[in-house]
Amino acid sequence: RNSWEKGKYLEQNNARLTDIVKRSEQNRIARELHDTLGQSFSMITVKTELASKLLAKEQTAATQAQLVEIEQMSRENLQLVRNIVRELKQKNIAEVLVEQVANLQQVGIKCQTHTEAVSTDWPRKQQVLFGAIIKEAVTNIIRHSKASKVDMYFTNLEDSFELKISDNGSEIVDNTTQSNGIKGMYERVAQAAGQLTITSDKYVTTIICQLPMENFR
Amino acid sequence: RNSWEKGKYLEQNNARLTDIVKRSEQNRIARELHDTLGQSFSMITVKTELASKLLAKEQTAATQAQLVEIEQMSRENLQLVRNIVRELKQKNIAEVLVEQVANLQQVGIKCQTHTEAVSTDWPRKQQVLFGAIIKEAVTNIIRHSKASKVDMYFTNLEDSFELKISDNGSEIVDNTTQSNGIKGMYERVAQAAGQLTITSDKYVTTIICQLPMENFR
Amino acid sequence: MIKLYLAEDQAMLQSALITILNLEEDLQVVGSALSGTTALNELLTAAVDVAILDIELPGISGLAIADQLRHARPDMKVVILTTFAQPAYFEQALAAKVNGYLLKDSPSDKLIATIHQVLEGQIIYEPQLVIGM
Ligand SMILES: Nc1ncnc2c1ncn2[C@@H]1O[C@H](COP(=O)(O)OP(=O)(O)OP(=O)(O)O)[C@@H](O)[C@H]1O
Ligand SMILES: Nc1ncnc2c1ncn2[C@@H]1O[C@H](COP(=O)(O)OP(=O)(O)OP(=O)(O)O)[C@@H](O)[C@H]1O
Ligand SMILES: [K+]
Ligand SMILES: [Mg+2]
Ligand SMILES: [Mg+2]
Ligand SMILES: [Mg+2]
Repeated sequence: RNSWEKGKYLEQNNARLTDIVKRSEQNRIARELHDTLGQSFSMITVKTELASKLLAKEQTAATQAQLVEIEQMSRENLQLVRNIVRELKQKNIAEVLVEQVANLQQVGIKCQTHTEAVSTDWPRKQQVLFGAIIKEAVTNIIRHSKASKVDMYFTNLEDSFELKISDNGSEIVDNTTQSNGIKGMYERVAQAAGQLTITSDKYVTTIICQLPMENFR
Repeated sequence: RNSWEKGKYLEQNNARLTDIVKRSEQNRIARELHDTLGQSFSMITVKTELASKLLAKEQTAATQAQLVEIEQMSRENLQLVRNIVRELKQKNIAEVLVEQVANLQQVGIKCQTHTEAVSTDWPRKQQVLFGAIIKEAVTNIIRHSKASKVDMYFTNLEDSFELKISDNGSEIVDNTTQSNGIKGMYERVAQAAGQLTITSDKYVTTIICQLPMENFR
Repeated sequence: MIKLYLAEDQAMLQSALITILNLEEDLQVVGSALSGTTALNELLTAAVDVAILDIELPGISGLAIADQLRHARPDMKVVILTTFAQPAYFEQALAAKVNGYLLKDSPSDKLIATIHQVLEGQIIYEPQLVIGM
């Protein structure tokens, strides 16, 4: 096998892997549905049958006990469905940008993203957090900054992903206010073992957020 | 806004839309889980509570009737979970290729794909069918063709997607055998309103499959 | 006797809830509908103390019904039942000033307690639904 072929082969394989990684989320959901919900429906079916039989034998107390357990199981499973749905609905970077760039446009603030495309391969968990940061940052820029222009930079670092948001507003970030927006950002980034830095003067305010890459399960 | 900026803006927006389309699948799953499983767990919960209350009031026949319905509902839902899981697990083109290229390699048949990357944007339904065709074609090549090399071509046509699989085997496709592999391919492609053509001589066997594009919901 | 009306498009859930509520000595379901359109029509003139409405109904949503009843029937209390928390629904529920907002799988004793509480003028919102997401 010559080297051209080998290079080509590796390249194809990498592209495929990226694509599969994107679907790993879907497989995780399938596994979870199968292992948890599937199990519990089987269980509910069996327990309901049991309750019927107990009832036929006039064992009222035992029937009642089964019913209590079935009810609880069903309620827990509904909670699980809720969690899965919520997780599925969390927005990735592209989705948040569609919304937030439109918000900026409406108030006449220009927004330019730089190498946004690299972010499409970032894992879901990181994208969701970056999305939340973009949302809060843009809300703040609209409310507080007096900026006319925002730039967002997406970068792959050695073992982390970086998002930088700069606005050219004359207002300065007031770190002394006890509001929740920026505090919440710091907290969520810290929880994800990432770093958040905000620098601000009367010409520019910059938020830099780095989140560690992680191995997929 | 100058034209460079406008071009850049449109380009960014398109990339975002592609990314969101990829996620529409995930939203579809969320909706389905929400509409089906969520509803039925609420129902089971409420009906179980009702059974408890009826039992407490010694309305045995009415309790029994509730139990029968709960059991049936739970059984139906288990089936539903199974269907959702099966759908989630269907393989896309990249996933099938990882498996099938490895199978070819194991028996010493080289495989080269051409513009495979265009297929990553094809809708899920088409990818699943193309994946099934690749799987059957590769199985046949390994079992029947005597080929040393396979080429696969992925192409966007005007209003359809095309997959072409060529092997350099000396064996000729026998259309008279009543085996299921090729028959199944023809049937599934016809169902999807696509076209399948197989040509074969003692130098090369070629399968061409075209599937219509469809609008996303 | 407290008169109740129930709008719920899943027939089986509707009949289970009706039976549960009717088992209470001071409650009586005096009317029910499987569609939003029917529910609104009947509720505009019905003698009902508390209307219990599902959100997703054919025709007109439970929240839209609540919004109309607020003007047309200020005397009537409205309790909304839903399977899932959705921020948009929560905002609409607030805007329609509904008296109660509960999950469908809340224990029925909670629903029964809520019926009594809204009649005393309280506003009862399931905490899980308030968080938004
Ligand atoms: N881009 C910005 N430019 C200038 N000032 C900012 C910017 N972002 C935030 N600030 C200042 O920092 C303060 C804290 O922001 P933070 O987001 O924590 O709170 P908030 O936006 O006031 O309220 P909320 O809790 O609703 O987010 C703001 O009140 C504002 O004074
Ligand atoms: N790539 C190929 N090169 C040469 N002959 C082929 C090739 N693919 C299929 N054939 C011939 O066509 C016949 C029909 O193929 P088909 O896939 O329908 O059946 P099968 O592989 O024999 O059995 P199965 O039902 O398990 O797939 C094969 O038996 C073989 O003779
Ligand atoms: K500034
Ligand atoms: Mg803020
Ligand atoms: Mg075959
Ligand atoms: Mg409904």
